[in-house]
Amino acid sequence: MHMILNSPWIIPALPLLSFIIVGLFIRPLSPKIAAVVATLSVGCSFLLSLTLAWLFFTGPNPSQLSIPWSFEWLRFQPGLNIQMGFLLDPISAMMLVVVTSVSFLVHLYSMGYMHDDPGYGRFFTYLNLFTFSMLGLVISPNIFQMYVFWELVGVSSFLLIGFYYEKPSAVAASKKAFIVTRFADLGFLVGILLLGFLGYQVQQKLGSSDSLIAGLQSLDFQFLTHPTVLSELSNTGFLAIALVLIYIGAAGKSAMFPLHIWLPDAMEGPTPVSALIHAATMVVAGVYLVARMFPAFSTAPSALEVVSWIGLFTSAFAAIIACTQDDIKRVLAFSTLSQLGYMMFSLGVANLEHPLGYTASMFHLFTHAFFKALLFLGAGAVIHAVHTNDVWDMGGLRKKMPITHATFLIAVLAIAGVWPLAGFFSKDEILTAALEGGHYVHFIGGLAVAGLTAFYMARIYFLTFWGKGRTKATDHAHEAPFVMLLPLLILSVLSISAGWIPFAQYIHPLVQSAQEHSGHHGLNWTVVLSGSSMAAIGLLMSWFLYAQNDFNRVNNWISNFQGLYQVIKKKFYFDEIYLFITHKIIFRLIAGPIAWFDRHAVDGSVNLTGDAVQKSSSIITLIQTGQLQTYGVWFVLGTAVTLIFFWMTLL
Amino acid sequence: MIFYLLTFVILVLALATVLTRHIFRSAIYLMGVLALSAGYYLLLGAEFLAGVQILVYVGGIVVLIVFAVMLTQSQDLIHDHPSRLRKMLGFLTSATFFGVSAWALLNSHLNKNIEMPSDAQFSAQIMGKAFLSTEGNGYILPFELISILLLTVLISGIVLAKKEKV
Amino acid sequence: MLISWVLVSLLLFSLGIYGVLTRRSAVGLLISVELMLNAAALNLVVFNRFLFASRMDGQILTIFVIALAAAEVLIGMAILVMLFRRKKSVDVTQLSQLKH
Amino acid sequence: MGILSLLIFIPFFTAMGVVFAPSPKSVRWVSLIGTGIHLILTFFVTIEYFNLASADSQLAIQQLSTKLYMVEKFDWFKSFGIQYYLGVDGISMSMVVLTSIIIFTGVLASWNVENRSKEFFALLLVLVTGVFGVFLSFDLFLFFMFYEVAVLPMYLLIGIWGTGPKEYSAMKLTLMLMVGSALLLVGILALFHASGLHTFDLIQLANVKFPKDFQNWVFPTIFIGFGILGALYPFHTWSPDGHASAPTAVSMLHAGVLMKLGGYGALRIAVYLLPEGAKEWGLFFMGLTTINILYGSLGAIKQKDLKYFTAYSSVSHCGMVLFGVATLNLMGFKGAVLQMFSHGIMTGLFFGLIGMVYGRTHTRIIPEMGGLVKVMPWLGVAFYIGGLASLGLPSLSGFVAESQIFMGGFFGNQWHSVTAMRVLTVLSTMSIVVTAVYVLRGLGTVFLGPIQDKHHEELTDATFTEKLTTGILIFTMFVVGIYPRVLVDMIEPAIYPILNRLNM
Amino acid sequence: MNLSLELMAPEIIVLATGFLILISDLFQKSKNENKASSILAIVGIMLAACSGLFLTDAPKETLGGRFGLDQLDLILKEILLLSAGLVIMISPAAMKEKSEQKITHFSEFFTVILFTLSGMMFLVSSRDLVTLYVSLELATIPLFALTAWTKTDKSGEAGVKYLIMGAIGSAFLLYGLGFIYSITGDLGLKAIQTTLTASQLTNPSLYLAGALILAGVGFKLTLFPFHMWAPDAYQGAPTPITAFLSVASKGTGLILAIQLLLKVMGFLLQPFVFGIAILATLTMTLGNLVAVRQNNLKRFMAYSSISQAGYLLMGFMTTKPEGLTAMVFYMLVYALTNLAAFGVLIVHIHQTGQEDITSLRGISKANPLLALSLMIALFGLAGIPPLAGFVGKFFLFSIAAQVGYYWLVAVAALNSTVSLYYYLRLVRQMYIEPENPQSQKLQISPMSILGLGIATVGSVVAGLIPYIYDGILATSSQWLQVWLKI
Repeated sequence: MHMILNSPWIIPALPLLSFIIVGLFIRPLSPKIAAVVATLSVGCSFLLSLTLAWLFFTGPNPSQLSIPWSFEWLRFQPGLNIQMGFLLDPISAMMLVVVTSVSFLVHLYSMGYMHDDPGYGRFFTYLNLFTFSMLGLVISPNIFQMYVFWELVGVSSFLLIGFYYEKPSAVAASKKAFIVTRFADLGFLVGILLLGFLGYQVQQKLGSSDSLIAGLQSLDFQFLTHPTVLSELSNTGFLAIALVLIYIGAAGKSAMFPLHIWLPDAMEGPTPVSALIHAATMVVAGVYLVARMFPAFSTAPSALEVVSWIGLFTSAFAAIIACTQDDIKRVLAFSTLSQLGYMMFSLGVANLEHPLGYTASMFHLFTHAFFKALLFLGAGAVIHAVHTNDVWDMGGLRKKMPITHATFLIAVLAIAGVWPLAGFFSKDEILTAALEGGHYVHFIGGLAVAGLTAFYMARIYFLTFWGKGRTKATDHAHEAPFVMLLPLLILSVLSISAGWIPFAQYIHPLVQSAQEHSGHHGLNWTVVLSGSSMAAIGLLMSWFLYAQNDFNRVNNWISNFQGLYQVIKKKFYFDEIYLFITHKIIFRLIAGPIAWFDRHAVDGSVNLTGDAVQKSSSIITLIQTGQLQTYGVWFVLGTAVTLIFFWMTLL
Repeated sequence: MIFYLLTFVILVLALATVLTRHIFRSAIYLMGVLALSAGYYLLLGAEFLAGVQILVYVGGIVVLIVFAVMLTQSQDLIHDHPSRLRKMLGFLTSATFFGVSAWALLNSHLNKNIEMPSDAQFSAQIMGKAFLSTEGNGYILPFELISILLLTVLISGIVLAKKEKV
Repeated sequence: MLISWVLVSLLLFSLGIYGVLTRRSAVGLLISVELMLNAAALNLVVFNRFLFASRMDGQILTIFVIALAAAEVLIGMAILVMLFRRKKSVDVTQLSQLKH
Repeated sequence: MGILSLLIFIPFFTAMGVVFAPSPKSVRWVSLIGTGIHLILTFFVTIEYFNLASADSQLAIQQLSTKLYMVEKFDWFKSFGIQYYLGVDGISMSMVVLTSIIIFTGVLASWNVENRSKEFFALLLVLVTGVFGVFLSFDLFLFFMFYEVAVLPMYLLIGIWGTGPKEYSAMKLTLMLMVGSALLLVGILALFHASGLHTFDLIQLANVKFPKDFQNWVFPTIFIGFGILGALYPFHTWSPDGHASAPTAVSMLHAGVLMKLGGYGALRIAVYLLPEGAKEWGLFFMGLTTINILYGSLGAIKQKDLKYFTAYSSVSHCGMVLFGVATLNLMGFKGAVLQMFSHGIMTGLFFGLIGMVYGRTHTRIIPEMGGLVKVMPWLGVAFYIGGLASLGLPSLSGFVAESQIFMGGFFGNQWHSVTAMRVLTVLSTMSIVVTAVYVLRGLGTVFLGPIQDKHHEELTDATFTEKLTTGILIFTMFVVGIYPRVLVDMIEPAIYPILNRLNM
Repeated sequence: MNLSLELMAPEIIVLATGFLILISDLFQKSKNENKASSILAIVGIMLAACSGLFLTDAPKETLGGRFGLDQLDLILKEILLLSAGLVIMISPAAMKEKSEQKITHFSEFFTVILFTLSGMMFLVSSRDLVTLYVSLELATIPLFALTAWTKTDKSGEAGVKYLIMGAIGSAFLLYGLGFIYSITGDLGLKAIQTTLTASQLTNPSLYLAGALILAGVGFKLTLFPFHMWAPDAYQGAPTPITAFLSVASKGTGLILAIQLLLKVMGFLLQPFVFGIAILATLTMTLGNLVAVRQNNLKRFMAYSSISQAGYLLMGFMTTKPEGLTAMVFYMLVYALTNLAAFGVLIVHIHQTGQEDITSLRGISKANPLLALSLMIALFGLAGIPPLAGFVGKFFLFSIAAQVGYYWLVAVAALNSTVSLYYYLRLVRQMYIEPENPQSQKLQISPMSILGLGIATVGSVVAGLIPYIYDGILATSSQWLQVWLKI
């Protein structure tokens, strides 16, 4: 059993192997076998990571960070070598389990969902590539390797979003996703460069004195989260800037406020993709990065402030927009946005003294992965049935699709934060962290968002499953096939039970000093009461507006806030602003003139020299008049001038 | 004294050769100039040279030129008066050349009022010996070369000037 | 005095140049060239007489110059005659078919 | 005839073989076999090099003068101090491998050149002989001789087999490169005469400490001389026109390999022999190349023609090479050589693919094409891999090189103001976003979306030779991307002497 | 009285061949049969060249110090013999066809060429002003006649122009020599050199003499203000004579320059290096710039040879052996490359009758080998490796660098880039432009092929094998040791 402990690289290697084999050889032969092989490989790595996590958490030192395996990948400078390896610590074990499990379920689900799609084999190869790169990202022992897999994850999401390459909108969405994340990665890269430089200088200074530091490279996480190093770094003054830059990378990937525009459009991809990538795994990479760098963030409180405020704003902003969206996947996308905001600001409110926020965020990440995946897969089943995304074309599917309805209801309750389900516990932890941390504004904001979440989730629930079928498609909707229902059932079980796992005991930032936390398990009753009441209000409100099947009440509400409603529906026109900036300003006002300048000015000057030679040669040829006597004049004058020149040099 | 007289006449004749409109007259004036320069040679004590000058230059070359003038007599060029620009340009160039060289010569080692030395062992047989002796300061080699040159010139002259049997 | 001889030969040389640069007829050109060569030869004899009376190198070179002048005139006349036969004129200013 | 001379003259003998080849069809096979043998030989030479070099890779760090292996040295113009001096170190080895791959794939890519194919292949092989000569020669005169041999066949290749305004661009290209070599000639002669020792041997010249003000004017002359070939900013205008009208294999070879001569020469001669001059001018050229990088990538966004699009992107990438050289530190140099290698492969792939697409759709205008991936999936995927490599996706060679260069630029050196270097580096890192924009925009319009032109429907996918060409190039990119130590171990020992000379 | 005439063996053989041809012409039955006389001429030249090889021991003088021979003179003579031989080999191609450009009177033609050649060789070994001047005239005057040989309007005009300018040139040279004589008194070159080194340099008449001599030399070497005659003479003359002018007459100009400027006034050059640099720049820039727009092939070659004279002049900037060697080596390389180019041009011009650049279109299709050798020659002239032109130019430019004139090296390099432009214009006509339909196969006699082959192979090989350069360097350093004691 301990084989997996000292050669854990098998977990990411399996999806890679199957990606290569399936992609190059099996896919052209038969898509069916390709799907099976792909799913099996992810399944095995899921089991392996489960056993690894089990062994790790029940092992001798459950919170001890270790790098069981690594090899030297790229040498920058003697003190700056990049090791490609496997880092094992509580959050990476947890993430391994989350990624492989959701990925395995999505593989299963998409066997059914993508059944009659021409690109069936191709879809599974992309999924495998994504799983490999996500696993690579999770286990990376240094920030550079994380950047490497960060980009690979970006590319696989680009490929998956643009899966239906026939549709121009899908192509545009994938391009937008990649470019926005690429822009964020620019910040990330500059952050890495700055951090590398600072780290290198500190390593040179401290390397002689402390043997542990001497062994580390300046981009390793162990180095960057080492307390003495951090104190050294913080008084260079650049640490905050570096961390903010890195946070830009995280914000891009987790679609925080300014860089969120790509996530709603990413819904162009097939639904299992949205479930896997834009709910459970990729978007949380940003949170994972901040968590990984948490000790550094906590030594630079200003960076932490940035994280918390952007997190809060995004969650509120997304929740408001979610209430007005009609497309079921867009609603879920915005709900993911707001939940991510939750995780971010819970990290933001925490620091090394009372790390509850850190644990709460990881806990919420864990639970959110399951019920959000469930929501997406449920929505997928519904779309599969009625072949439309628009909520207003659905309705009354309760009777037609009972299991989907049941699982969807569990997920809605979970996300709304109703007591027994996972969402309640993790959201509650976050709110207590905010309250106890003294961040009252965050606490109140969190509460409001909880209410809004309950409202819009219930809204789409009632609109899809309650009331009468509004279009004839809903009449002959039928239950999804079993291969799609099985993952739904598993996920619903997980959504229920995930809450009960004693998270606090295992996940806390100060890995080295594993002093036992006081039984933090007890719930803070004020938070419980306020959270549940907000959830209840939200549910009742949407029941009141949307369940009775007559929507005039809603319409007259909308009519008197007509202007505001439209603005929110149009997502505050951010997409248009970005389009304006890129097309009008960058393309027309910068790239155009440069291309013109190059063709005319720089090229022109080269042609100018050519014409100058031609012009001067046509002038000089004229002195050859053909008249013999002119030659004579040139001859004699030449001698005279030479004589004068000789004489000049003489004097 | 004779020198000044001779110089005056030569310069007048030279100017005439250069300025006359009729080619034929200019040939005659040239003959005058060459003859008088033979006089110069006599003045300088180079009798043999004067003789050669008269014989070859005046006798041979000028006669040849006269023949050429006769042969190339053409109506449009009886009065050969060059364009004003050509004259101006010619004058300017030759004047600058003259001025610059004169200025150079006047400052040079020649301008130290060197009188004509009295004795000068010029004699024909030294000249003759110089032409044919092989060692010492004999000039047998140029002598042979001149003969080859004249032969080549004759051959090519004939080839060029003979009438093509069309 | 030596300088006056030298100046005379220089003047003759310059007149020859003027002749070459202004004459329109090719024969006139040849005449002026003869003038220049004669001036140069004179120059040599003058130096021989005034500066190096003991030897006769200058005069020997002058004789060769005379012979060379003869050769040159011969070739010149041959070409001019050939040209005249074809173009019926020896006007140098017309001879500008080869230019630029 | 040592092994290195063999490396240089195999293409030449193949060219001779091609001239006397019986039928036009066999011409392709002769040149393929020739370049194939060359590829295998290069492979063995690399293995041999690794055995030799691994022994003293540790002490390379303190070395002052470049350690050469498999040296061939005998006098040529003894009275003038010129020798036939060949040797190989890490940098030249990597470049020889690159050139060998590119010429092999170049011959494969020009498989269906019918018009005067004998002369075409002969000239191509002569050009490559010049390039190999440059990479392997360590005598300045020999270097300069092979450098000009490499430049001249371009005129005929573009002039006769090109498309569009071929005479104009062929003439412009040749003249601008010749102006570059004119500057180079001045530099080399200045070095030779100012060194005092009567030799052109690069290694000995390096020991001479040239006076400071002498270096201050010779360094820019040589750097700009090489920069003109390496598409330095104001002198890059020949590259878009030249590549647009050159036939596929020629632009593959030219952009892939010839432009690397510029970077290689700048590093090997300008920086190695004139360290003081490098310190004096380093920051200026770094600024210039930053413009080069941003200008090239921004210029590529609006390009309509695929070849101009790639030409501008290679202007930007070659700017990165020179940027790396101008940073004057270990990572900058290593990144420059890595970028030379990776960009060589990348542009080779790009131009090869453009040739194949052009062969099918007979148009290179981007808006006119659409949805081609449906019809030619292999070419589409290969194009995308090339595009992703050019925007620096990890696991592909582009990223490894760019990260080294940016890290080098960011770490700076002790002669220039570090903040200025850092600002310039950040500006050039922006190019990864702009590159992403134009690559995805261009490839998206050409390959994805619905098929625009209905008779693009029945176009065929890649033939076997095309698959082989793209396959080899993509495989190399992945190898370098996934396991960069293959190249880094080869290059690093060769960089240290140049660096130590700077610190001396 | 041991008249060691064997020193003059090469010259004597050449003269003898000349007479032989003249006599053999009497027994010639058909007038247009040139085979016999050309073969005779070539055999004669080959004999002269071989005889020269046996005279390779220490430098000697004879005929009372009028005729001297040392290693360098021998090399120069071999170069002259080589160029004249190649011209004679190639010229029969210009004698067969029908156009009025046809060269008649072949035996006289060859005789005159051989006599001129002997004049040039005598100039090389002349050791006093009289022999120098007479052999110079022997080398120049027949060329006036040769230029007007085909008796058309154009060649007549060219002949007249060349004659008059030649006459003025020789008059100026004579006048200059007169003033040298006035300073030194003795006509022997050795004596002149010793007295000049002794006499103080600030004597203006010396500078007048220098300017006048430079005019004479400049005329022969087609330097800037004195080059005006060259384009017209080259264009008017029949093509073999243009070749002869551009190679042999330029060689004679160089020899004259070496004799007068280097041997006699070598030590004087030091203050005038800047003047020489300016003159070289003017000559090459003029030659290159004007050639850019030339459309007539012969006039094009005229300007190209003027620019080459500009490069040659750079050799005079130093009195170290490298300078002289670079010049002599470049003269050899230039002769070979130029004759390779002219070989093809002679055949093309005289068989198609057109001299325009565009007439070259399609030549690469009709006769690939000829086109290839013309291309190699043009690249050689432009100085492209691996041809000898590149090596020659490199050594010349290194002289300028040695003296510290880096700006001149840059100017010369840029000039050779401009020259590459107009050479490529020709290559473009041959290879890139669409072929004109009536470009027919040019027949070329085996002897011309041999001549062309030697020239082309020579222009490639001369650059690669090092012994030529090293040999010349050894001889010139020894020569400088003898004459200028450096």
